[in-house]
Amino acid sequence: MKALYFASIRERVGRGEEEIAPPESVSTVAELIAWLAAKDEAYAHAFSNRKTIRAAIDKRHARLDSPISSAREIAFFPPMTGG
Amino acid sequence: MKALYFASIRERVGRGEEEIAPPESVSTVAELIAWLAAKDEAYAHAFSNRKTIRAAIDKRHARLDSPISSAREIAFFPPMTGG
Amino acid sequence: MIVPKILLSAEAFDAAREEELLLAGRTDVGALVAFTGLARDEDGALSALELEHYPGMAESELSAIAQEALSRWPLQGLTVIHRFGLVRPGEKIVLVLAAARHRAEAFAAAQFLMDYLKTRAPFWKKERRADGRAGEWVAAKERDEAAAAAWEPRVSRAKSPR
Amino acid sequence: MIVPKILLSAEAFDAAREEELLLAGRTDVGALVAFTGLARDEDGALSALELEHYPGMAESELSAIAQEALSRWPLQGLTVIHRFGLVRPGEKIVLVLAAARHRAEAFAAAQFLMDYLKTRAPFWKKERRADGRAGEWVAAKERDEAAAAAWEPRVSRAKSPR
Repeated sequence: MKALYFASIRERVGRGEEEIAPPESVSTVAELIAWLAAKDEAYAHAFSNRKTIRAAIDKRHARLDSPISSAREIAFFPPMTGG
Repeated sequence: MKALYFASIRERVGRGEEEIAPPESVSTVAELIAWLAAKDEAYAHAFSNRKTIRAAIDKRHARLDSPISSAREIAFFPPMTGG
Repeated sequence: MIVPKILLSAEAFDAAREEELLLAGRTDVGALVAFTGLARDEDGALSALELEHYPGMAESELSAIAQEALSRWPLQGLTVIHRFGLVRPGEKIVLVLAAARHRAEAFAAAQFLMDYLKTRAPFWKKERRADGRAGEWVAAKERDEAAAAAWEPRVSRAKSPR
Repeated sequence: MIVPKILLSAEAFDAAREEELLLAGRTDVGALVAFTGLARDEDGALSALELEHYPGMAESELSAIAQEALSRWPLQGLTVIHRFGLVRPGEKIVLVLAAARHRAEAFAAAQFLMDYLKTRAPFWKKERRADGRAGEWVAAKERDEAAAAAWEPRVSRAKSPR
């Protein structure tokens, strides 16, 4: 699946998007965040403050317990500050 | 003192303004309304629905019990419908 | 100190121009709420509205309401324009512009201003009918009184020492 | 049926033109509320805001919020325009136009739209400092979350059957 990163998370990860292939045991957004955070220092830093991480699955807001099995695109970003 | 009439009250009285000279016993807005209503049929009609009559003394909103002794100009009008 | 702009106009006014004037050269305004009230034709029944007003009191009452808004919220600019005379369907009757750093204050001030204007500013609308029959005076609405009353507690306190 | 106008723009937009488009030829609109959000320079500290967005989701989320507003209030027109990219102090970031017969609905819809947009539309602001030092990402505000949450009960009910 495709992972997208925005704003401060994008800057910390060091890229805006990438293909990821989490193992099947990773079934929810929260588990995917934990899996990404374990990749390296940069990801650990990007995903350090779990409470401020928002996610979207296929361009719709998702929750930490949302299943990711059918997702083609998962985005991670901090709380929004538009308007 | 000068009396001003607006909107439906103006139409019923038949004029927009006039000089009036109520007796000294007429000391409040409510008493002035009663005095005006007793003048003739047109005034009686104009001031028939006391609950919907608003008054202003010298261009400031007044109440039924507001004293009129120092008023130079008293206006009567229905509830406002601007905006 | 903010000086509100209060204007009565017998002619159509340029709302976009008023917004430009209020924002010109400023980089501290974060939120602008503009309320525009327009004349409706009620499905073609009306050809116009005649707006009667109490000259002198209309201006002073709008100024008093504007000052009350400024005392309640930290505004950066405030404009109130109201038509009088004949207003055709689709034309603007009233414009309120409220500028502030943040949106909550701008929204609250604009709503407060309209709620008070509706019940306190001496204007009266009479319908002019498209079929030529005599038009009626527009009736005041209970809900306008209720909307204004909802802002009252603060006013009562502010008024009592005077 | 009202089709809301949703637009993302990399360039400055013409708010007055948008209002004209929304009102053109209409004589049934009684109230128009326009909210404009502008970039502030924070007393000269900022030279610009960089607005990052999630292409695709930004449009669809704004559309979803607009549809929710249309389902809650009897609106006659609804326009939402949001900038992305570099926005200079004094420039407009967002415009919401809500038209209705009466003002209560127009005010409520515009406020709802902004409260939801702030917390749900995928945009992020980064400050560009005038002194050339690294700018910070703008922090989300507790009060924006609270403002959005205040509209929630109705949403929860609306969402549950889906």
